[in-house]
Amino acid sequence: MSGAFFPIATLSTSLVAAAIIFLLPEGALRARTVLNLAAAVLKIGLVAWMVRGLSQGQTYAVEFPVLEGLAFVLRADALGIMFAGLSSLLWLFTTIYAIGYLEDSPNRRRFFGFFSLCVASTLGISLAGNLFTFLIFYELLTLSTYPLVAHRGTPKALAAATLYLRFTLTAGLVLMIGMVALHTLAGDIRFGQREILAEFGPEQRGTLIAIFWVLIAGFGVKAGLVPLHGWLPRAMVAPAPVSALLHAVAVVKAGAFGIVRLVYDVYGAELSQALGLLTGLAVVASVTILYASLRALAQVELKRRLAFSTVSQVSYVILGIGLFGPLGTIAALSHLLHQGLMKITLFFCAGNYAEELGIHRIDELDGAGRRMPLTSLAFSVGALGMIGLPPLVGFLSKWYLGTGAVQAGMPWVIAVLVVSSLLNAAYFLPVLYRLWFCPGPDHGVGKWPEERHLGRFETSSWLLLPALATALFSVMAGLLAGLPFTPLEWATRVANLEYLP
Amino acid sequence: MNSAASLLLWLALVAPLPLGLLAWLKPPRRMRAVVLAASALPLATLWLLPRVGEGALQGSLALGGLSLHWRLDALAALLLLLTQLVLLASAAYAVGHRRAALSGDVSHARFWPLLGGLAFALGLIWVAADLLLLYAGLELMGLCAVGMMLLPGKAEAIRAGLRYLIYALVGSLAWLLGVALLLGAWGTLELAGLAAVAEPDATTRIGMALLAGGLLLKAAIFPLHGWLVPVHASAWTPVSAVHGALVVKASFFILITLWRLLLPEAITAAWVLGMLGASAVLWGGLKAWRADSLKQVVAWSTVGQLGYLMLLFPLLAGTAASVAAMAWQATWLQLAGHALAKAAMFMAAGNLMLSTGASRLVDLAGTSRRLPLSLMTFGIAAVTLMGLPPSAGFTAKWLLLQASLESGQWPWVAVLVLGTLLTAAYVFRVLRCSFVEQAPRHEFHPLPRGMDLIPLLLALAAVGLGLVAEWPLAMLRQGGVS
Amino acid sequence: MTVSLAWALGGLLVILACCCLLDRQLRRACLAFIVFALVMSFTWWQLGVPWLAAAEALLGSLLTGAALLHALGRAGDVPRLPQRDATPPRGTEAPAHWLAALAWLVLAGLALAALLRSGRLPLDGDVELSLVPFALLVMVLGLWAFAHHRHLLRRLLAFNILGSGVFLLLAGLAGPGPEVQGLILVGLAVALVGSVLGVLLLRRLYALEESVTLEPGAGP
Amino acid sequence: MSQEIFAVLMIAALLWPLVLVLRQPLMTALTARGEVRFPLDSLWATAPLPALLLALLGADGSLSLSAWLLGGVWVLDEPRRVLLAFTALLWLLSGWYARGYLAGERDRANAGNGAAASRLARFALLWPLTLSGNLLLLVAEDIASFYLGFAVMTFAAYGLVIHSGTRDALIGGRAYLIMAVLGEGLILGGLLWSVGALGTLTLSGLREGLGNLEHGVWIGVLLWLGFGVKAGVAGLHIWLPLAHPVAPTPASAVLSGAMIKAGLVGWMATLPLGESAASAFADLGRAMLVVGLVGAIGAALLGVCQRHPKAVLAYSSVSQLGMLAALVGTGLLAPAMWPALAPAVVLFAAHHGLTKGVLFLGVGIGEHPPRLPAWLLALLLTLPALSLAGVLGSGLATKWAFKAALYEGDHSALVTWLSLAAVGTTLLMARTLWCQWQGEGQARRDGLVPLAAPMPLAWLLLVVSALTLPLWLPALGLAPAWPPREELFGLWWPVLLGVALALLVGWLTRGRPLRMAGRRLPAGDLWWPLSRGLSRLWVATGPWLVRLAAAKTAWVAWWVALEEAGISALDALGERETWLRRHAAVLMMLVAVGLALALLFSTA
Repeated sequence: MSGAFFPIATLSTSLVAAAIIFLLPEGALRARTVLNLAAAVLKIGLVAWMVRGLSQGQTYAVEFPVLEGLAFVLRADALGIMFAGLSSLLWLFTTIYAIGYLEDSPNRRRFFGFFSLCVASTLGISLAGNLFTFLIFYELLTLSTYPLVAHRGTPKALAAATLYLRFTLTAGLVLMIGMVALHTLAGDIRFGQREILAEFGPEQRGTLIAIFWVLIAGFGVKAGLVPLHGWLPRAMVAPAPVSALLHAVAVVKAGAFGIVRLVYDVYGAELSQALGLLTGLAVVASVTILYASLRALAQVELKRRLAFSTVSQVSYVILGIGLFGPLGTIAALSHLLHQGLMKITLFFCAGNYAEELGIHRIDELDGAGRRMPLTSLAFSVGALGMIGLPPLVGFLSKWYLGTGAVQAGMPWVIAVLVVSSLLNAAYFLPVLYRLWFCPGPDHGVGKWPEERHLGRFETSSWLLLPALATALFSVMAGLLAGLPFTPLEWATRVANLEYLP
Repeated sequence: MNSAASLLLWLALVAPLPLGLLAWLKPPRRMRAVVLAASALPLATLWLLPRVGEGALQGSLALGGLSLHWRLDALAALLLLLTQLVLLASAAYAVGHRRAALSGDVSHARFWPLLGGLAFALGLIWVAADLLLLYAGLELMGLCAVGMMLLPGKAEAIRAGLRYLIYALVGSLAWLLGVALLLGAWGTLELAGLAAVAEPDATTRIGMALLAGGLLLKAAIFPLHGWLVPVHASAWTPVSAVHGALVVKASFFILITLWRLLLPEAITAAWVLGMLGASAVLWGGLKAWRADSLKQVVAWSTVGQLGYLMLLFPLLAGTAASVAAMAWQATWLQLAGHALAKAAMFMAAGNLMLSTGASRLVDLAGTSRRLPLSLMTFGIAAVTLMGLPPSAGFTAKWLLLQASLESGQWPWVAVLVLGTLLTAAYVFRVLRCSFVEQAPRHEFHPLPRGMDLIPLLLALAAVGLGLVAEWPLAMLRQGGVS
Repeated sequence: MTVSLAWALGGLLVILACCCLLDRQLRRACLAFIVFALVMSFTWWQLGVPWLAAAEALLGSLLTGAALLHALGRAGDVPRLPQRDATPPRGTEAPAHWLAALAWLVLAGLALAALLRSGRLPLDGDVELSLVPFALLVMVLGLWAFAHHRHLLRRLLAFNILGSGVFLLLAGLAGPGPEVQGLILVGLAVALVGSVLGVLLLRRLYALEESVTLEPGAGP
Repeated sequence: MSQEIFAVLMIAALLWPLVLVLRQPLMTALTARGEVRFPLDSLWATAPLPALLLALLGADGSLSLSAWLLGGVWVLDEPRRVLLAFTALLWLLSGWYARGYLAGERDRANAGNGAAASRLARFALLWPLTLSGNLLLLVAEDIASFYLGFAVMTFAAYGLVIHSGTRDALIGGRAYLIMAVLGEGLILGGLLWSVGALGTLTLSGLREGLGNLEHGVWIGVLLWLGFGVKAGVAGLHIWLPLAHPVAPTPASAVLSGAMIKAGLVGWMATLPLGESAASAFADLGRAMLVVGLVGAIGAALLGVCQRHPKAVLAYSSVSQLGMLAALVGTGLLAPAMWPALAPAVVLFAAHHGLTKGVLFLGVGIGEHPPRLPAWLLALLLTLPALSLAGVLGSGLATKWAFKAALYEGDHSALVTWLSLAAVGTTLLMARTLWCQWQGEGQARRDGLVPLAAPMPLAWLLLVVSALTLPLWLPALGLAPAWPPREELFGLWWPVLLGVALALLVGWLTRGRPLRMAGRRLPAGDLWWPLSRGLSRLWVATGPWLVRLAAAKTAWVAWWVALEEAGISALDALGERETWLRRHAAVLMMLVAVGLALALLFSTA
């Protein structure tokens, strides 16, 4: 009973929350806030329960047939629950943040409704047990994020949302074609049934390779692989919590997670390696990492720089997948979470600057460290983590990537990592310099673009606390990486499942 | 047992006629009344459904020297259920619609008998196993539909209705000509008998071609769709909903039934039909994308969506049994999903237009804040049309894609992709307009709650159907592709 | 009925159809149609289906004719339709209409030829069979006129002629059995309802917009 | 000593500075608004005390923390103890010194200067943070902790370098940061590569395995250069003379005394010194040797042309580190010698650390002379200089230590070269003292208020501890030997030669041409042509970038135009709908005919 109960309950927490939010009137502020937070906390509880159960060897799965030979499968496996844990945890923070961020702005019912839907889809993605179910939630994610990106209703926001749709819907179709082709070839493959494709003979290799790249093209749009990343920087017009969600938890991650599922749970790392797919992935990821870092260097808007940084960072995950061997896998999986923690921190902070001081451009940040020390501290933690400095989680990812590259016989990847680190430093350190060392309005130089005093502290505590919490998480997850249930430990557990019989 | 089931079936089929007449005399004022009165019909069909699973229910009616054959198999029963549900929803909606939009318009009462006639005609078409019965049903349906379309009485409505009328009539004659050839050649009107004796010789082929011409005209398949969009422009919302959801599909149903009986191996012609469908998808999508009034968008979308159904022809002709089975299921799923979604969409669009008092897309600005429910309904319905998961449209598209890939008929993959993209383009054009914030404030008229609820339920049903598709499809498979 | 009578009736029907369809004087055309319907009724009688003959006389000739004449009449307080079709003639499109009609004719002819060659038709159906070519002609004339004319009344006439052609063909091919009678009866009823509805709408349209065609721009 | 006490000491040593870091904002938050608190209180100055205690009291041992990063292993052994001891001592006394040095800032802050107050707060925050990084890298045995310590120290020290916020400070800071980031990148590359290949997580595992790795020598090169940035390897040293003069004097002291030793520690921790390594490493050793000597001698030549005493001292650091690099290179070249050489290198590091610290602090003392007799002050300033030159005290012991080792290993040529470098050192020292003397004279003429308490006291203590290093170092396990009497001349002649040269040059020029040279050879030497070249390159690529951006814009615009044209074409196509509508009847006929044709001719 409980095997089926938990996945469904986890999924429906946010679905039900979304439905109720849509039914509540716009003015029901308190009820909505309570509902949002209660659902988020409940979801964390459910996921935590499943984590506990999983480590004790229980299974959580539910399925029913949708078509002949095709089922809707929800299953909590170690990999899925890892992603679910990330999204439910970050959902809580983002919800808190969004409540503060959208104070006194219109259309909050719509926002939070789709927000919940978005999280429901992310959870569905993480718990999906086969490609078909994955696709269902993947597309649902596209749909539920559209209103969030278009939320402001300005021409710019609408244009960005349209561009977003063009990319993602087309990608969804490509993905669907690939999945149907795979289904035609091999039937319904549950995640983890790697033996199905492994048993195909050499005459099917070409087809398998072609389908793989079609699927990668489909996932690559959301994962922001160059040259399919064009929507991402434009989507920055969305409100900050949406950007945080898009970049750290939901959309970009969904693409990366899809590739993880594809390689590890459908094709299997061995087969992918044998077909020569992993090297291709690593090359694509490397190009993306370097290109996006260079582009980030040229941005003058804070959020756009962060967006290109996301493009670059998410490809670390792909790079890790491309490195055959347990270390590369650990790197990929842990970075999936690490990047989420760091990037969400950065976006929270960027939102705080925009809300409290009206800062959007990097050159307006001069001296903001004095005015908003805690926010700036959190931002610094995120930025240094992105550069890959210990003890932040970014360092761990880089560590496993580098060592995994050597293990996979691709030491050139280390050069990519080093150059990427240097570029990261080149575009984040100047920001930090401006924050902490440049004299700004609080030193009597110039004026904040649009200063507001939102709270008792440097800004509203709804905005401040989530940023601090995620920053703290990204420090602790790095500093104490050896503890059980940290991202790294859990990733190692999953990688062992993949590579050990 | 069997006779009881037959009796119930015919009661359910005929019942709309007296109900419609009753409502004509005493127009209902509450949605509840309509729902209470008519919900017995789908319940009856639901009761019948498991009973047709094992074997079709069939029989004949003697009428003078004539014997008319009917047959209720799983497909017919499912279609009947679908028809009853959509009509029930439209009827309930119509009550609210009259209250909100047409208070004081006496001509509204005429809607009811026409609706009853339409319901009877559609039921007749689903269960007919006989060309004469089919003909009668087709004609009754056409006339009722025209009548309903004409109810608003504006000049544009009249012109469009006239066009619809004369083309429908001529289409029937083309169909009758084909029937004449078939009857002359094989001497029977009964479908089963025809299937037994008929061979695909020249007469059959030409007869089918003529018949298909007429039916394609009635089904508004590209390039014979010209009458469809103007008709919807001024029709009442519940009428549009019924028409877009059901009426056009009856002709398709007849065509595919006859085609499979008489010309199962005609690959080239099937491809021609498929190509027409593909053109319909593209043309309908294109026009819907470029349309600038809400109702036109929805109407054009019907043209496009009907094209998907036509892909069944090439996928059935000369393909492997598994492909044919997939395509078969996909088409009916698509039809059902589209029926529910299109009805919902017409209603949602009608609500939006009623509330804002405007019909152009640019006038939708601000609706996402003021009329979120209607817009949401529109969006959910659009999910099915776009074929995004987890809707019926998605599941159908999945099957269609799978069938196309498995049979190597690549062009349809491209059609599906382009069609989906175009659908997304026009749907999101509407949604985009609704998201615009800086626009002059409209007066927004409040609507009865039921008018929001009914399309929402329909749209959710269309979405949910995608997830529970296995239930009807298993029944279809049990009935066999035959 | 003898074959020669069938020939005579068939010829008469074709001529009447021509009169009805080619005349721009609408009243004359309507009268021609009434006569045409009467001849049809006579033909049914001759074929031994008196019920059908009566139905044709009642539905086809009397009621439909009355309806058509009503369109041109003065009843009610709506403006009266012009008595002459003044729509401009089709220019370059006319040959296309002819060609389409011809193709249709050839197609139907081919089907009939194939049918005859197969020898599956009842052998004693000479009379009915001899009506078939005329039925084809009438039908194609009706079809052509339907595609060609703009005036809605003339299109309604064309539709009725077309229908009669199809009925005749039906009877000619399959003999006047109960199925055929059923089909024709339904067809007659539909044609009547269609015509009545069409006429009423036409009058309404003319009253509202002074237009007698489907194209919004084109005047009477 | 029990394991628990060791663990407590170890953790306290690393944690206490961090606690002090956290204490700063807390105190600030607790201080009432308007009230100005001097953040460098005496508690603040105790930051390195636990580390010193650990070095003095801690027995050899290790502490493993499985939860820490990738598994932390912190070790205290003999070389580490020495390094830790002198590092902690230098930090302690420099910190104390800073309390006096920054008193001026305090006064300005008290007078309501917000900028000064925030500078002070920043200094108080970053000083212990840098210290904690420095300490961690010394005791770390696991690579992650080591890298963590290295990075924390490097990046936190940036704030110390640019403390004053002047233009020079910013340039120095920029040079420091750019080079540091480059170094971090190289180190990261080397570490990842080697760890991936060896699968080890500890430094000793790395050191032992590296020698036999297939591409080990390239990893070695990466690590050499990466740590070489910190250790001022010739060519990569350019940040040193730029950053040291601009930093506050106590920061310069720890920077030059303790922090640049991190590079040396890195070499010693990662390169396969004393291991039977692949022959390629001998080439690497040769390269290190040559480059080290070039640095040792070249830096001396560049340094004597400097005018600012701290710049001269910075060059001296480069020169000294060059010698150390040469010694490490020798260790690679001749692994057998390393066991004998290693203590000498550690001793050298400790000696240089303390002595250079004293010299830097002395610069501050010279600028703000205390109430001491001039001769005493001069003597106290000269003694460390002589020590560094190797005449007496720790310098003499150090020099003898490695000379003895080198003679034993039959590397007398190297000894000659090192002696040449010692001549250079002497010249540098002479130049420093000269500059200081001039500066002090200037200060006395200006009549600056001499500073009291912490500064001179700390300096004096450091002078003593630096000079007596060989006396107290045995307490930590490293017992340097004094040279036998007959070797003294061999050790002194470079100094004598240097003094003679200095006097000669001084007499010949009386300062003028050197000033000219100083103008032509500014501190940071290569930095200026490099930065000019790079900025010229940037200016040159600017138009290309603009063109690239324009091309991209044009590309997007082309697509947009194409899309618009396409849409209007589609709209025009859509107009055909009227035609379709009008001819539906004919179309129906045609569709039927077409279908019939398709049906008739397909299978016929």
